[in-house]
Formats: sequence, structure tokens, C-alpha cells
Amino acid sequence: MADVINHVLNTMLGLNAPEWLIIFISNSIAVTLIFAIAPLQMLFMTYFERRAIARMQDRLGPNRVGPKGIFQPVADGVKMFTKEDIVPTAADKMVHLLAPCVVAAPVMFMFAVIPWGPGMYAVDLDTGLLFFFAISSVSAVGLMMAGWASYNKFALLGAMRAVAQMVSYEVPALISIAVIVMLTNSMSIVSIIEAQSGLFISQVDVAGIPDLGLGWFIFSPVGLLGFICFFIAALAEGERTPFDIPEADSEIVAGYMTEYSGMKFALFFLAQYLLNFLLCAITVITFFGGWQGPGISWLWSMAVSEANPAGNPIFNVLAGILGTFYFLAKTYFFFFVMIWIRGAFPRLRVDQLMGFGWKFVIPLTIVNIFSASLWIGWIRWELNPDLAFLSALGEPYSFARWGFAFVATLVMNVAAYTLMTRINRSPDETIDELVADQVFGAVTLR
Amino acid sequence: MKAEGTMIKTEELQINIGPQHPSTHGVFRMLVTVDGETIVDLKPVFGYLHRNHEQIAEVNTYLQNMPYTDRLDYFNSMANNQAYAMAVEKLAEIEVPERAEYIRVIMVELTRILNHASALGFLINDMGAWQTPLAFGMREREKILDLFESTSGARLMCNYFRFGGVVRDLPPDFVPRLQSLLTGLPTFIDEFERMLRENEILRIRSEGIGVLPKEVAISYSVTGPVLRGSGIPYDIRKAEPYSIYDRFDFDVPIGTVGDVYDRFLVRIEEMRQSKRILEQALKQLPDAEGGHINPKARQNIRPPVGDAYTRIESPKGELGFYLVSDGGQTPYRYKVRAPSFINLTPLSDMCRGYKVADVVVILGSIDIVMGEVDR
Amino acid sequence: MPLITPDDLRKQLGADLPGAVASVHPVVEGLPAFLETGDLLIEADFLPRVAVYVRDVLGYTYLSDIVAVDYLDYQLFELVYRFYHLEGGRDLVIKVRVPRDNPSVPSLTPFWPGADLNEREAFDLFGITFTGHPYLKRIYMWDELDGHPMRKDFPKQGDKYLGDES
Amino acid sequence: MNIPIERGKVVTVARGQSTSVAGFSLSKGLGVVFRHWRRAWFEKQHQNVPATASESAPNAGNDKSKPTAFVTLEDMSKSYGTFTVEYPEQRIKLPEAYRNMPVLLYDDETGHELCTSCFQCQRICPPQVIHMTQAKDPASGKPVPSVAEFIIEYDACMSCGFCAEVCPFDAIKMDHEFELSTHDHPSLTVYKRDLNRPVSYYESIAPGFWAEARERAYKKLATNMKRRPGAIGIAPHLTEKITAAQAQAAQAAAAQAPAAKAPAKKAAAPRAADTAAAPTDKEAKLAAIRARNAAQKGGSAPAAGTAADAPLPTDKEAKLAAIRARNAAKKGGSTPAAETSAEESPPTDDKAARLAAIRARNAAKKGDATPSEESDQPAAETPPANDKAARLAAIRARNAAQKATEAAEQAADSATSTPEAPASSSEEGKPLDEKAARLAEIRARNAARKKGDQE
Repeated sequence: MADVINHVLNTMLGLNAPEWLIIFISNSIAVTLIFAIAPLQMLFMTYFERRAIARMQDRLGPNRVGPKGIFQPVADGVKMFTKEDIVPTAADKMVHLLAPCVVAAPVMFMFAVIPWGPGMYAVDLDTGLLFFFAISSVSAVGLMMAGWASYNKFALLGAMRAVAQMVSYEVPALISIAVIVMLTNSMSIVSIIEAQSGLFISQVDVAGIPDLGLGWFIFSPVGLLGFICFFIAALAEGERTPFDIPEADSEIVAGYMTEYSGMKFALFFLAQYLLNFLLCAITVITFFGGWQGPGISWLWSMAVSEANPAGNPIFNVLAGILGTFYFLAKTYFFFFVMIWIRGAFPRLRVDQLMGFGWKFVIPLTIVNIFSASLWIGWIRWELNPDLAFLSALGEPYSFARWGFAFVATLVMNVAAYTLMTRINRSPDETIDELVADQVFGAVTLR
Repeated sequence: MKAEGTMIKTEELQINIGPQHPSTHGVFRMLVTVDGETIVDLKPVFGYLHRNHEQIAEVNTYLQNMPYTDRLDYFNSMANNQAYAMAVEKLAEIEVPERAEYIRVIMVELTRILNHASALGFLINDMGAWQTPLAFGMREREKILDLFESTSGARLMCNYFRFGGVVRDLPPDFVPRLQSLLTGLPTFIDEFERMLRENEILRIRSEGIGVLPKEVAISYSVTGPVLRGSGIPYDIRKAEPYSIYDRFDFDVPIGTVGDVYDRFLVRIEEMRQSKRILEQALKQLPDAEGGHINPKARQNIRPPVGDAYTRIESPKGELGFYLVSDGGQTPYRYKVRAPSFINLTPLSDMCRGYKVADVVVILGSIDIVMGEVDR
Repeated sequence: MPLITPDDLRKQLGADLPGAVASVHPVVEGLPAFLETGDLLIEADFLPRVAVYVRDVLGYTYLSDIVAVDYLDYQLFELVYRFYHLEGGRDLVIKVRVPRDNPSVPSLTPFWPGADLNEREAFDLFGITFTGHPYLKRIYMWDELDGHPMRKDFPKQGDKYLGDES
Repeated sequence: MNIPIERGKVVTVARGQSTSVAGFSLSKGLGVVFRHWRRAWFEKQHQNVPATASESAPNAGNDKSKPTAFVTLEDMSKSYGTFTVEYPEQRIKLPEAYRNMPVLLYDDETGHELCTSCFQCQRICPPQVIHMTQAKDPASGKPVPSVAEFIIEYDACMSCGFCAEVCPFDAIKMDHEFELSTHDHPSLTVYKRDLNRPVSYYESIAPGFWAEARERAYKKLATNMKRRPGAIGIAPHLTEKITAAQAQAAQAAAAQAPAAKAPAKKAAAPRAADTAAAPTDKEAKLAAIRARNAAQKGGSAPAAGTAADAPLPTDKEAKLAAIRARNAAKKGGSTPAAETSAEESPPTDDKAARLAAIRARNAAKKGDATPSEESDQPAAETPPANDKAARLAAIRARNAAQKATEAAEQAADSATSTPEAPASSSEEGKPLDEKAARLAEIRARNAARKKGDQE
């Protein structure tokens, strides 16, 4: 964004504005946009979720407020604002008040590093991914605060569950993402997206075919397994079914949100939906190329950028629109998948969730790290000066090498998956074993 | 079950699940002592919906009690009506025409389908599904309720049975609509099974949970799908055939382990068997003799002195009515043997040692209705 | 299907458990017509022994129901126990009559945990004490309630917690 | 009928292992849900059905601007597509047998109610919410096969339909109207005037059922009508119309005889016979006379007419007086005479008394809102069950009277050419709240006079 503003102010208008002003203006615009767009996303998401899940259940969903019920979230917002704010007498008032803020604020921070389109990001940190996940962990503190301050046993149980779940699922999420970091040699979100250009056989360029922006990491066995593990972990972090255990309404009423009402409750809701959005977004960014897609590179090549300062800002806008469209379409597809899963499955139990995380997902992600190193080794052989002569063998050789890497990692990952499902299958217990610990009354049966 | 050898001293926590809780199926309260998330003890607390139904019944005349039986288990008002009507008929020695018996069987089997459809939906809901299986079950239920409404005039509180028959004959479009419903029913059951039967999440949530071994199930007097889920082929329709159930060919599904999963499967299979009964009943209905009600049967009766107990296999289990008559207009004693009440007896033993999340699942698999439990 | 008539049962019990079958009405001399019953009437003290006999010897393993009936005019409570054989067939009924002023019956809960809630209900609504019951508390009514609402002499009008009005 | 008895077998439900690769049987569930999602966009399970005129009439509800579409579930085998019925705009077509709350039927032509107050429904009603009093012949005091007042407490009714089943005269039937929710709880105690429905209405909602019952119902009604003297047994809101028609006919027939004398003679008998009805009669006549005088005196002054359409042992004299009063008012005044039926039938309990008070207040409010109209004071209270309720009612009545006074003042303000205040007639019941009512009346009259004096 700074590039465009620089171009417009300095080059087109000839104002010769200093750099700090440009940065100031661009960041102000970015912050404003984030604060405007993020809650709107949440509004739309709630509407989208309710309509979509209603169709899955042969219902219509909200259809009263506005055409097709599109203003339902607004009505909900009004309701939330006008509701009485109830604080339990025994609650720790200060912490009770702070908790929703501590939950919601980090989520807003996380928007800072999300690129919506080519060049459309607030800040491109070199450690963008690290920032993203580090900040997302902060909300666990808020959840614990909420659970503790509510002075409610259900809230406390919910908070304990939430924290345990968040902590244990951050591990597989980060290990899955580490694969992408290995592939791209970067933690910058922008450069991760830029690395996913080209054809869908990633990392291989074929002469004569233009850049389609389809070089997504999902098209490799490493990326596929990484995506599966990461998406599972994302479901758990976003507290979505089948991992919505912290707020399991059929068990512990509403978890840590039990004693919240009105706007405080809405803040939790906002944070949760925005976190879901961000998790979908980061899934798209790391495995599905973010804003990458056909046509972006062509538009971007004519736009104003560091490489091409003399470009036309119109193309910036066009590329931004197209990129945002790709990005949002993919993100909302994954949000739809989340809804879809919510519509279909029951939820796990808390110990099963932990077992699944530690015994199944984490081993798989670790295997995936090995696969990734294998993949990287095969794909980038020529980077080794001793093996550079191999690149002279030409394209057929590079395809064969790619194919071999593909097959090898695929076999490795599938084998790991099968092995893990075998190991994790519940043992065939007999009834006697099942009821061994049960005491059926003080009765001696016949 | 405390983990042995732990160094950390833990404290037990008492939680009230209920009386106002999303998944206690009404105003039921469980006083749960937990160690972490593990249940150490569970005490069911009843009575929030108690209205002294039995004493109200002692004030009312025999006929006036009929609509009150609707309110016992409001999912299966037809089954309640049948059990009560049978008890009074036994007491006053009223005969029921054949056609009326067929109509009764059709109604009660429809009730069984609708009860199981919604009970399974609620069970999956308790497991944490977001309403979808319940919505599918409720859709079938609504269709059946449409049939009930066209026949009896009400969807839930049918009040359709009378002593010696039913209040009015089936409307002309009932049979074709029911046939259409029956052709569509396998789609629903198969889809429900396809969606959930092999679902890994459902399986790990229900397999080995709430196990009730055979002998325990008998000694706890549990009935219905819970008893059959434990592997005891005891179905009153077979064990002591009442009405005209000896004319139908149907199977009794039983489970092997006696856990939540078995109860789930038994209920699905029972819906299929009910469909079989309905098909046979529809085939035999045109040949049935008599009208919808015995014209000689008086409704405002004074049965002779004595007592009578009849029971039926209601969707939730053995539903019995015990009536003592002193020869007056009102019953001297009126007692309901409510299946969901008795089925709650083993709840605390079934839950002990499992997690909090399992409690609601076990409770859901028992399938209680508080209107019947608290009476 | 196994079927045992009350008469057969009476004979068998007379042979195996002498003294169990109640011959004389506990309170009122001479049985009024209202209280005549064809079912087996046993002495309250013998109840567990008869029940276990019915279960173990005759195979009626399923205790279906316990009903308490208040015969106010004859100053007695009647308890109706209903057993079933799991192979099917009709019920086996055992009746116990206890005087109304001090109703006490041995509990069956130690032998049949399924009797638990039924006995608690009878205790709550009729005030019949089941000796040997592990947890004999009120089940429907609140603990502070004075009286037992299903008794025939429980006032049907008025609520003493609200005063004599209404 | 001979059916070979086939016994089924015991089947053990197969728990079985998953048939697909571990982790992939979840996709089956996803598939099922997705299919529903996809098909819900295009398909609906409820089909529209054309509504007949009779169906849309009772069910049109409060919002008549929106057309109501009727839907039904014709194809029960279908399990895809949206199942929702968008309720206020769409309604499920109710089956004939549908039962909600009981209503009373009256004949369209003669206006005669089918009910003979045989007390069958009152006896069978499980929650005991039906109350009725039998009508009496004012001349002889003997019971007449007709109902004087009929009350159903809708709030406690359990819609079991027993009353409709036992009714030997097919007079009580179950209605299809189910939108009964209200903020006004006492209004759920429904009186005969609100319970009455014409036979044609019931025929439109349940044609098949009425076809069965029609012949025997009319046969019995014809017998009963012979035993009903005068206007007894005619639906209250039609009583006026029909008695007026009858009175006209009688006047036309007996042209020579002085019209005034005949009713006066008639009136003498019931006054002697039926003391309970006497105060009401007197009061009504008084009111009528006062109203007539007022109307005659003040040419354009608004006159208050009381329509004493009391469903209790009716007095022809009182009614006639009322009619005459109205006629006089019409003749005298160009402004329309406001009529509010202020007389309450004898309420059986305090609930009714309270209801009366509320109605009185409402009437007073109406008077407030439209000051040009004169609202008379509805203070008629009959013996309430206990004094507390009575006192309450009295207080409410007094309040209402005060409001009415204000209304009268306003009315006097607005009526420029009025030299004197219109008489506000109040009808009194039993002595308990007599004082309050009389006080209120006096106050109202004084206030009005004061106004008049000032002007």
C-alpha cells in the first residue's frame, strides 16, 4: 500500500512527501480498514453460517429481517447492545470485565499480517507466521480469565477445557506450518504466498506456459498432509465442531461464556468468529496460495510495485480486487467446510480430543516434516553445487525427479496415516473389561 | 477413579447438572461429584415437574383421565392412551372391535417411529451434533404428527382412544398418506444410518459408554430399548401379546454389549420393525370386522370392584396402568408404571467412572421424558 | 411360557416357606368384599424371602412394579409387587398388607436395585417405611413437607404453607 | 378373519467394523448433509394448496394485508427439500378433525342457540372450566331449554374435545382458531357472546362433520325452539335485531292498541315474579327515560343511549325502553349516539367481576379518546364471590367513573351549544359497590352541571 501511496503522491501529484508521511497514511488507512472490515466479516459469517446450516437441515434459516434475512446479524447486534449486562455477585468484577477484551484484542492484531490481495497488507513482517500464532495464543489467557472470574463451575470447566485444547492443538498446527516454512525458507506471509505461483506441479516451471498462480502447496503430498493436520488443528483452535468442547452446550452449558451477557458475550462471539475467519485465511494462505490465482500475475506485472515503480495504479486496483476475490472465495469455502462439518458431526469428548491431538495428529505432522525434507531435497538438488550437473539433463529429468519425489512422499505419508489409524484403533475390550471399574450398586448379583 | 500414584492432591467438585440445563430433557437435576472431568458420584433429583398425576386421577372419572394420560409422556400420547384404555377395558370387561384394534396398533406403531426418530436425534444432539440428525428426525415426526392431527384433531395431546375403541374412524385420506409415508421411511432410516452408524466420532463417543450388562439390566428392572440393548429379547408384544400383536410378523432386535451404541442400533432397527408391522396392519385393515368403537361400550363407566393391571410395550419400555376400582365413578387407585422413571434407576451406576460429557449421552440413550418421570 | 397360578404358588410356598402366606387379615377381622383378592397375600416379614424364592426357584427375575394402595376405611396399606418371567407370560403378583398406623415393610432394594425408585416413591407419597433401604429419602416432594400426599386422608384443599385460605 | 400367526425372531443388531478406510466413514455423513444442502435450494416439501374462502376467513389472523397461502404435505414420502412453513404468510391446512377451543353454535336464520344447557359438557370437562346457567322463563320462572350464560375459561381448557363429543345437541364444537394469545389474561374467560358462532362457520371449517350432525341437530333445535318463550335462546348480539323485528311486526299487527300500554302490562308480571331482575329493569327504564328527556331538551346535544342487551332473564319492557330511547336520541340529536353495552350478566366469580371492571375502564378510556361521544358509566356489578374482589372492583369502578367524569367534561367543552349536560346513566348492581357507583354518578352529574353553568 505504501508503494501505491508513494506513487500517487510523489510521482503522479509530485508532492514529494517524506517517507514517514507515506507510511503514516498507509498504516492509518490499513488500520481503519481492518477495524471496519473485521466486524463486518463477523456479521456476514454468522448470517452465512445460519443460512447454510439451515439448508443442510431442510430449513430456511433467518429470513425475516430484510430481504432473505440479510439484516439478521444487525438485529442480533442491536439485541446484544441493548441487553442487560449481568455480572454475578460473586464474580471478580475487574477480571470479568477484562476477559472479553483480552480475548478479542489479539484477534484484531492478527489481521495486521493478513494480505488480502497483491500488495494489500498492513504490514509484512519477516516473522509474520510466528506473529500470527504467537498472538493467537494470547486469547487463551482471556478464556482462563473469563472462566475463573465468572465464579461458575461450568465456566471454570469450560475454561480449563479451552486452555488445554488450545495449548495442545497449537503444537500440531505449528508443526504443520513449519513444513511450509521449510518449503519457502521464509516466515513472511507475503513471501509464502508469492512462492505459490506457477503451475500446480509446484516448484517446477515449464517454459511457454504463463504463470497461472496455481502453485499451491496443497498439490504436493507434503502440503496435503500438512493441510489435513493443520485444518484439524484449526478446527480445534477455533472451537468448531467436532472440537467445540470448551463451549459444549449439551454438557457445560456455554463453557467460559456461561456468565456473560450483552456486549461482553458479543465480544466473545466476535473474537471466536474472527478467529475462525483468520484460521481459514491462514489455511488458504499457507496451502491454497492466498490471493494467488489465474490472472493475478499478469495484472500485477503492470501495476505499481517495487519491481515496477512506473506501473499503472489502475492495475493495482484491478489486481487487488481480483486477489481479494480469490482470497475471500477460498476463505469462505473453508468456512463453509467448517459449517458443513458442524452440520454433520457430533463432538468428541475432552479426553478423546487430547488423545487424538497428541497420539494421532502430532505424530503425523512429525512424519510430515521428514517427508518435507525429502521433498525439498529432491526438488532442489541442483542447489547443491556437487549435484549441479544434474540440471544439465534438462526438463524430462526434472519432471521425473518431481514425480519421484511426489511418489516417495506420498507413500511415506499414506503409510504413516495407515499406521497411525492402526495404532489408535481402540482395543477390542470385552464387556467384563468395560465394566470392570463399574460398581453397580451395593448389590451382589446372582 | 483417581489416577494412582499422582503426586498432586486434587479436590472433588460438585456440579449441578440441571434442573435448567440444555440436555437434561426437561427439568431433571443430577448432582454430580467430579474429580477433574471424571464422575465420582451422581445423584438424580426428581420432582420438578411433579403434579401428583395419580391423585388428580383419583378425583377424575375414568374417562376424564384419558386426556391426562396424554400429558405423561407427551411424545407418545397414543401409547399412553392405549395402555390406559386397556386397563379400564380389562377392569370393566369391555370388548374392542377388530378394526379398532388395528387402528390402535397403527397409531401406537407410528408413535414408536416418531419417538425413536426424535430420541435418536436428541441423543446425537447430546453428543454435540448441531441439530442436523435431530432436524431429520423431527421432520419425520412432523409428518406423523400431521397424520395424528388429521385423525385425532391434535398433534401431541391426541386423546384419541376411548374405552372400547377409538373416538372416530380414520379419515378417508389417511391410508394413502400413511402408505406414502411408509414408502419414504426407509429413505430416512437408511440415510440416518449412513450418516451416523459408521461415523467414527459417534462410535468412540458411544462404544463402551454406559454399559449395562445383562444381569444388571434385569436386576435394575430397566425396560424397552435399554433392556433389549443389553441383550435380553424381552418385548411385551412378544412376551405377553396384547391387542392383536400376535398377528404380525416382526423381529425383536437386541444388542450384545449393552452400551449406548447398542441402544442406538436397537432403536434404529425397531423403527424398521414398526414399519413392517404397519405394512401388515394396513394390508389386513380392510378385512377387519367391526367399527371404530364398540357401540355397547359406555364411556361414563362404573367398573365392578377389583383391580387390573395392563401393560404395553410403549416406545420407551413397559408402560403399565394399575387401577383399583371401588365400584364408583372414579378410580380408587391409579398408578402408572412409567418406563422412563424406572429406567433412570441405573443412571448413577452407569455414569460412575465416565466423563461429564458421557453423562448427557448416557441420559440421552435412556430416552426419558420428564412428564412421565415426575408424573 | 411359564405360568404359575396364585393357587399353585400358594401351595408351593406353603410347603417351602411355611408361615409366609398370610391367612388372616392383619387388622380387620373378616375380610370385606372390597379387599378380597385372588392374588397371593403374604406376611410382610417374609417378603424378601418370598421374593428371592420367586426369583431363584421359580425364575421370575424381573420385578416390574411396586404399587402402594391406601385402604383408609380398613386402616391398612396394600403393597402390590409384580414379577415377570423373562421368557414371557403373565405376571406373578404378591401382595403385602400392613397396618396403616405404622407401615413398615422390608425393602427389596438390596435384592433388586430396580425397586429403589418405586420404594422411594411409595415412601414419599404414602409414608411407608422400607426397612433396609439404603437411601430412603423423598423423591418428588420437598424434604420439609409434612404428610404424604397420596394418602386418602391428606387434605386435598388448601395449602398450609400459604395459610388456611384458598 | 383368519390370519396365520407368524412370529418373528430375535435379531442381534450388528455392531460390525467400519466398512471403509478408517477416517473416511465421516465422509458419508458429510455426503448426506451436502445432498440435503444442495437439494434444499430447489425443492420444497410443502405444496401450496388453494384456500377456499371459508378457510381464509377465520385464519386470516390479525394481519389482513398479507395474503395467506395454505400449504400441505401431500407427498409424505419425500425427505429432501426445505420443510419450513413460513407461518404468518403460509399456514398448514388444518384437517377437519382439528380441535382447539370449544365454541357454541347458533342457527343462522333464527338466531337460536343450539345449546339447551343440559350440563353434559360441564360435567365431563376434565379441568372443570365450563360453567353455565340455565335460562328461566321470566313469566313463570320455570327453566327453559336454553342457556342464560355460558362461560369457558380458555386459559385452563386442555382442548380435549370431550365437551363436543358428549353434547347431545351438537351445540358445542371445537374451533379451528388457534391464535388466541393475548396480554389480557382475564379476557381468556370467555362468555357466551364471544363463544357464539353461526352454524355456517362451523360448516365451513368442518363440512364433513357437520353433514353428519346436521339433521339431528336441527331436529332437536326445532323441538327446543318451541319451548323457548320470547327472545330467550337467541344469540345475544342478534337479540336486538330479532326482537326489534319482532316488535315491529307486533306493532304493525296490533296497530289499534296503544303500543305503550301493552309492554307496560307485560312488564308488571316479571317485576313481581322475578325480584332479581327487578333493579336492572328499573334502572334501565330510568336511564332510558332520562336519556329521552335529555335528547328532547337539548336539540343537538349528544344523547347517551344504553343498549341493555342483557342475556339474563330478559325483560321486554327494558329492551323496548332502550330502543325507544335510542330512537328518540336519533330523532333529537344530529350527533351519533354512542352505545356501549354496560350491563354485565351475572358473573359467577370474582374473575368475572374483575373483567367487568376492566371493561368498564376500557369503556371509560374510549370515552376519553373520543370526547364528542358520550360514554355512559358501566358500573354494573353483580355479587362478586368475595369482598376483596368486590372492593377492588368498586375501586376500579370509581376510577372508571372519575375518568368518565373527565370525559364528560371534555364532551361538555366540545359541545358548544349545549346548555345542559347530558345525563350519564349508571346502572347499579348489588349493594356492595352501590355506594361507589352512585357517588361516581353523582359526581359526574355535578361536574357536567358545573360545566353547563359556566357556559
